[in-house]
Amino acid sequence: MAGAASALFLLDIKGRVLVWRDYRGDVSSAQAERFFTKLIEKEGDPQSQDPVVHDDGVTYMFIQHNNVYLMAASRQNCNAASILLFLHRVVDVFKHYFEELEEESLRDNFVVVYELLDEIMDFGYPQYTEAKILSEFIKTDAYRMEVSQRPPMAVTNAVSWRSEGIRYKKNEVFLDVVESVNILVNSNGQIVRSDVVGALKMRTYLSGMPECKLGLNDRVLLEAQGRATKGKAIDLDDIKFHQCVRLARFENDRTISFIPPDGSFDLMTYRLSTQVKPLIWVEAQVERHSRSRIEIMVKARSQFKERSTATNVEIELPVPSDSTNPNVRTSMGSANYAPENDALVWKIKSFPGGKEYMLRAEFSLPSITAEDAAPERKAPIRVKFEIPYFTVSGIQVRYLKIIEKSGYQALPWVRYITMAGEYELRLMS
Amino acid sequence: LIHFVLLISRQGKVRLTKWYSPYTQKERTKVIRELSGLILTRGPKLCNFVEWRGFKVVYKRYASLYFCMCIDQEDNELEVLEIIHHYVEILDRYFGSVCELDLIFNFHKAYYILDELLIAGELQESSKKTVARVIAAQDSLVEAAKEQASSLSNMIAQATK
Amino acid sequence: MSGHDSKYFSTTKKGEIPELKEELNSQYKDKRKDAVKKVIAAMTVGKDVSSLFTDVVNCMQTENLELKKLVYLYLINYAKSQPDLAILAVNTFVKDSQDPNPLIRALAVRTMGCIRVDKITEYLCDPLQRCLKDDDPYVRKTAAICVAKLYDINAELVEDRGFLEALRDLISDNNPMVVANAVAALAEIQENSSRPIFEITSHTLSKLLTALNECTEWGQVFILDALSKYKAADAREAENIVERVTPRLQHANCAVVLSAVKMILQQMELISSTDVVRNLCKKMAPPLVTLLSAEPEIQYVALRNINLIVQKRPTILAHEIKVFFCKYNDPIYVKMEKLEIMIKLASDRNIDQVLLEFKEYATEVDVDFVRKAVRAIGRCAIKLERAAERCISVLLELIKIKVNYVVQEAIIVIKDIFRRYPNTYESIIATLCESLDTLDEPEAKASMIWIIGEYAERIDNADELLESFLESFPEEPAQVQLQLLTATVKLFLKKPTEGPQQMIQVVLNNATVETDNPDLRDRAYIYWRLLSTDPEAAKDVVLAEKPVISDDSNQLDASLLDELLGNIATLSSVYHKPPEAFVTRVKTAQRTEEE
Amino acid sequence: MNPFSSGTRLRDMIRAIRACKTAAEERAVVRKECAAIRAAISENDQDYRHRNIAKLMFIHMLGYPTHFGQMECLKLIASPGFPEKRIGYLGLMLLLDERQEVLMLVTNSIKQDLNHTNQYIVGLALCALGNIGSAEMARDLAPEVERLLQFRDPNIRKKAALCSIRIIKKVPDLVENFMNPAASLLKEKHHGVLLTGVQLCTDLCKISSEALEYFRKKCTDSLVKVLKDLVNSPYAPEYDISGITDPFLHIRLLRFLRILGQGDADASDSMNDILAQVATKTESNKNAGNAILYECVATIMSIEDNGGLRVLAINILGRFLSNRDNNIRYVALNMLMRAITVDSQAVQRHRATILECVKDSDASIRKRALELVYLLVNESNAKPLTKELIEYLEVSDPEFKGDLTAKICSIIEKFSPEKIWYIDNMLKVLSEAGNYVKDEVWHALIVVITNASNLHGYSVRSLYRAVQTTGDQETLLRVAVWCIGEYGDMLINSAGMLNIEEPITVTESDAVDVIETTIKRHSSDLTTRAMCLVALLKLSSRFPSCSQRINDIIVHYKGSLVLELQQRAIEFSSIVDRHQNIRSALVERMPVLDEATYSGRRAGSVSAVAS
Repeated sequence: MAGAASALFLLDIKGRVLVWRDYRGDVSSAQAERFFTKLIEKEGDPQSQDPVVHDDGVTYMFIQHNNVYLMAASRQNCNAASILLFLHRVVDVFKHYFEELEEESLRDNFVVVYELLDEIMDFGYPQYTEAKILSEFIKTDAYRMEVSQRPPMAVTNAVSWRSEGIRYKKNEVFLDVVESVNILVNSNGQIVRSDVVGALKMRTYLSGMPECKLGLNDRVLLEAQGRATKGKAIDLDDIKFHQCVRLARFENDRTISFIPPDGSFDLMTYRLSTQVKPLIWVEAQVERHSRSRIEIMVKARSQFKERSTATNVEIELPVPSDSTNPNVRTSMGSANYAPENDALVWKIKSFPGGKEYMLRAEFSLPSITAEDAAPERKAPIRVKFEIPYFTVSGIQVRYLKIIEKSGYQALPWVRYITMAGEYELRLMS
Repeated sequence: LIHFVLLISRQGKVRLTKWYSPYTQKERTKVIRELSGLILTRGPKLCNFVEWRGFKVVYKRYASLYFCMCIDQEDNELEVLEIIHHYVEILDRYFGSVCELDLIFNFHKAYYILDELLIAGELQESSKKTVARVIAAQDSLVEAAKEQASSLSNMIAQATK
Repeated sequence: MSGHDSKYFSTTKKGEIPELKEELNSQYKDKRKDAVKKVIAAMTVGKDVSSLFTDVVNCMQTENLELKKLVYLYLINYAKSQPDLAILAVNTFVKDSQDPNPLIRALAVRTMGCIRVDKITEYLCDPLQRCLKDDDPYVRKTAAICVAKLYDINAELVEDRGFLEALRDLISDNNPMVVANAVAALAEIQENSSRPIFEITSHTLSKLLTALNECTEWGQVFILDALSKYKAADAREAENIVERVTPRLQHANCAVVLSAVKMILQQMELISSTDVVRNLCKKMAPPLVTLLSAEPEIQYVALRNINLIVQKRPTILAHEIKVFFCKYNDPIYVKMEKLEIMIKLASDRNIDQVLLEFKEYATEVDVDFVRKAVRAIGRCAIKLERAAERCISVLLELIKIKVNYVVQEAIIVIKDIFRRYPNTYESIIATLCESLDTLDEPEAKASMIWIIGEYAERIDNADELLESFLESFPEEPAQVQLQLLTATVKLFLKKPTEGPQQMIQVVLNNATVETDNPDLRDRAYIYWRLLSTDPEAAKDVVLAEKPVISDDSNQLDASLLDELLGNIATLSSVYHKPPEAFVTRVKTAQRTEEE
Repeated sequence: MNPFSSGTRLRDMIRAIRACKTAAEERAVVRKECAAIRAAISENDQDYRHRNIAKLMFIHMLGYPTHFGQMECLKLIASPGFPEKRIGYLGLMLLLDERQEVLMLVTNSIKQDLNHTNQYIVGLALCALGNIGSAEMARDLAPEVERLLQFRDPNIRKKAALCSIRIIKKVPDLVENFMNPAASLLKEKHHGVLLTGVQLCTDLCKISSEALEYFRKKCTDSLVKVLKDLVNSPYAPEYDISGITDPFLHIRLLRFLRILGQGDADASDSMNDILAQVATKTESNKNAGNAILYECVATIMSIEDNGGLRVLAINILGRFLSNRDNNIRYVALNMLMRAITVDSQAVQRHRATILECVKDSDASIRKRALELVYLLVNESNAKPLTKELIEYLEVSDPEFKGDLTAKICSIIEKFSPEKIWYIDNMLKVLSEAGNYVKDEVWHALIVVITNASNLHGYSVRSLYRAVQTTGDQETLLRVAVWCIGEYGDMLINSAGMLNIEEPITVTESDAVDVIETTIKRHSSDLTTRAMCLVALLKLSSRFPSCSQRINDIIVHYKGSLVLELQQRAIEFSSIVDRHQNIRSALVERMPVLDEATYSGRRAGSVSAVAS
């Protein structure tokens, strides 16, 4: 199933080519036009179209970022997963270079863009997408003078994500354990789906080529080591590691060992599909009085221990798109009509465990309805919050050892936080 | 009969739409999308006509703007080109070397002028001067009303001091 | 860090080309560089700057790497249109390929490989040979890919000059990136050749599996994709391979994960131990589920693949149906695929919850999604006998809302439910008949007509109902005409009274001499002859007992499924079509053109 | 003030919208602005009403809903001042159209404004009525408009004239009331009034034959004079366009004359001179002149025959066709289509040029040229033209293939000199672009094959060969499947071999193979598969030795989810299995659909559609 991309196109929001690179000589720039006509020919906005489109022997794979489409065209049976993911990585690379990837930044830097396109893909095969290392030998105008005339070792090394010779005065590692709670509650109040996605986000400021080893209260590991696991150990459903982690080693003895990249990266992500009690529960009653008025009554309850406190709680309640004159009362926090989201947003700065707050709102509606208006989408209530010093899973970092041949001491800093991910409660219809 | 007039920028943004035949909101959006796709992608040396759904769309590009008019099969395409140019010249005279920004920020004026040029999808006036004159007359009516209003509010302000 | 190249887009003066020509020949380096940038800018916006070929090539001999890259870029674009002039660049290319700086050596071969002009290609061989043995791995990895480029332009040359051997040698290179690119190049060449070129032996297999641990994420994908073709000798070898591949399931790169899944599934075919298989299935489930947290585009590819995987190994995700429930903000293309998988994973255990979800979706606003949700309910009814009744009651509830397209979609699935469970749910026919006038979609119409014909004996006014369609017979689409024909024949056989007799005359006449559709005519004549030769036989033939339709209607056939599973992660698995169905060989087309 | 009312100026809102980078950002800004406007509306905020409507107009242009602002337009129209009315009417025309019920509420305001003392307010009302008036409004307000046709200011008279056009189109029975006042407009000197007056009269004539008679009698001569005066008028800077005085008026007069002259020899005769003058004297180096020439040619082609004028017209078109300007070439092709009914020989002379235009890089020209080529085909040139078009089919781009295929098929059907040519060429099209071929075309092909009893064997063998090389054109497969089913025996025993044929050996099982591959092919559609089942049934009788194998294939579909396939499989398998005694009787050669009656009927239905 060998197969490669034929060309990479960067298009503006109207489908015009900003920059393109032909890798195999079997497509032309007219292809971009065909792609876009194909895209808009179907009803609806391009964002709702399949990201893989076939037309007349050419497959188009695309993603959108800001006002730019990144599109790869291929005439072969190429690896779609790899190419699409590659497009997302290209976004990361450009963001690293230009801070923001958008039409203007591409136009302003087209020379570098061409250079990068030449380096990250060859003959349609993804080659190298580590932005940090790339910027050691491909630089924008401002830094042109310092350009290295040789490919950094890292490009072809086994450790392709870290250069040699990094020096810090103070060697530090920051480790944030961030858990997002995803939940979907049906209109009958039943929890349809819930899971927790965690990430260990690292920022490393370490000299040389440090060897790191991370210990977690992972039940499988602890049991393997014959330790007592009562209460404290956790089961992680699926763990994904940054490419720096030695996977074979982990498979063998559950040791997480790695040479970290410099700066920030996600060391690992994991998922927990055990059902969790919704940390913040919201109930809403909506009453429509003909076509003139709508009334909403909402109860929000925190369902975690009193010693924790949720901060920056935001409850987004859907309202009709042509609502007018909100009249809102709340027992806590403040609520604002956010027409940009067709919602009423109720914000509570600090929401301690075991509390319940109320909101009542009334809107009026215009008497004339839109002609051939589509029925309104049934948006769910959406909730955002953060609970510091708390994880749903109970994951703990037992140790983070850092060994470098120069023998320096490095300080690890660990923080825990839980936040709402896709937290949706369907409204009663 | 001109069924509609569209002004689309090279970026595909709509700058003016005037419908002389009934189209629902949904149809209008669809028409605009289809035609932008059809017209904006045409090369510079091709003819200024595209056939579309049994109609003809005559378009002409002025700098960043495409002026499009949809007409019946048997209408005179070359004349419509002339009507477009007629409109453009009046706009140019009104704004003083018109540019896209004029039409964005004073889109209502572009409509007023169009309304002095076309009614019911038919040409109303072949003299640029006449159009300019009636527009100027109406503009000054608006100015006069404004002045009156402000002097009135001044008087009220004075009285309530 | 933003630069200021944008100013070049604003120059649209008429005398641009001569002006550029002058600047390109300027004695000042900076001016020349700026001019080349302007040329590239013009090229980028689609202007034809091929007339500046000689002037641009003259700037090629430079120490400045950036300028060199720009000139190379220009060459890639225009060499084909100026093949005679392209030769001017050859000397510099050859020189650059021996430059002390590895970046420049690699750049030279990489670019030469992209210039599809015979004269350049001839001169590529020597530098390429050198670069394949270069000390610097960066040059070697570039050279490896370049062999594939050369093969695409001139396969014979590659074979004659021994590049294939050189490429095979690179599989044992000590640098993982070189190995990965060599694998990619060999795999591509193999794809386009009928001779065995890249045969994976157990020896190379082992070497490549080792390289997996060290190469970049993209390289891992090349290697896994190439190895998934490998047929293990026996179960033990298969298990060994799987063991070395499973750690990849933990990789953060979704493409690596999918390619690893592909490889594991391929090897599982050979593994007989049910324990091992069960264990592997258990191992694959969590990474597959995690793919649904990726970017929506990746989710889409993952879902299309999961659709295949659950057809082959339904147990893998049997307990994970909830992760396929649609989120409010999922793009429509993700929702549609999730629905498909929900049907496949629906079981007696989870059907109640699944039905609640489908019902929720069926009242959404997106028409296509709603239709699919309604159809999904019906398909679950067909699939799960014990849940059929619940599914049908949900369908009836939806019919009562009287949204036109929901009703039509429901009728389409209900006719399948009737065929799946004969003599069970026919009591709802009366409800369906109420919507008769609102049907305007051919498939729904055809379904309703079929229902009337099939159950003519239970519907008192079946003849009236069918008769209402007859007048428009000539205008109906073929699908509806064919069903009307069959339904009328059935009605006549069941109730051979005067009314149906007249109707059958009208229909047969319409379907034989009043139409030019050969298929409809064949069908009508066969009925006609049947009815006139042997009415008893006609009954036996037309009203024959139906086998119950199977519940795996949306399953692919086994051979296709296996082929697609071998193509996991590729476009073929996204389209659910074998590669030859959408890959057209452009190269062959070009060759015939030249002949 | 409402806390949600942002109170931004129109300018600021436009700036904010323009600053948005993505559609989502823009949507957010617009929604916020709309919420603020809704708030202002519900507070009945009068000071900002006109500003809000201006904003909503801009928002509406971007495609967002603005229904909640419709009533505000009505309020503005009802207010006394000119500035409010001006923006109110503009909003009305932009945010509403004739189908909305809300529009009825404005009828009274318009009526008052049509009687207003300020002529500019009268003008606004006329404009609104003319642009979006419904039938009901037209009927209610027709007397006002009719009266305004005689208003003192020409500015109002011309507006009233165009407004009348809408009225009579919406309510044709009002034509009578407008005939007299319209006729008097033709005597005006003011260009605007004359221009619109001519237009109104033209439309009256199009709607009512009575009006046509009336104007033909009363006005033909005077109009000829008006045109003559215009053509010979001295330089008039106000109306001059590239050296021509008021080309718009020229064109409208020519168009009106066309209608008056059509079908009336006397009227035609009286305009001959002036048409000849226009055709010969008009400058053709600028677009305005060409527009007039083009219109003039159209008029010459339509009115009653005058040989000399026609030659003049055809010559103009010939010049147009060789023009380098694509616009001129386009209109030439367009007009040649109309000329062909008048003088087909003259058009034939340009055949080579027209055929080149079919391959033009401009899709519009291609399409026009193809239509024209289609009209040019006759018995004598059908063969080479078809050959050329089929060759072009291979290289044409996919968008054009549909049209091109349809036209080629139509030519083949219409002009085939002999059946074998028809079949050969159809097979070429089917092999090349079978996926673009419409149902009636392949249906017709089968009708032709069945009617050519001496070519049955030849056809089935050609088709068999064709599917061996191109297996992915759906309609080719269908025709092949049908013919193999029907004439399978002739495929095997080489019956009816023509001497131009290469011998071919096909076994019974080869023939069944074709059907089996097709029915199992992943991309085959329902119709093709269903046809395969019938073909199999036929073959089971024609090739008894394959009967078992065939039944095995058929049985597979007995559980098919596809209704049609299941029903067929059940029936056919039962026939093959249990009713062999009647099988051959059921599938003997199908009665042939009589070609003559069939094609006659088809032509009838086609012309019914066309008219």
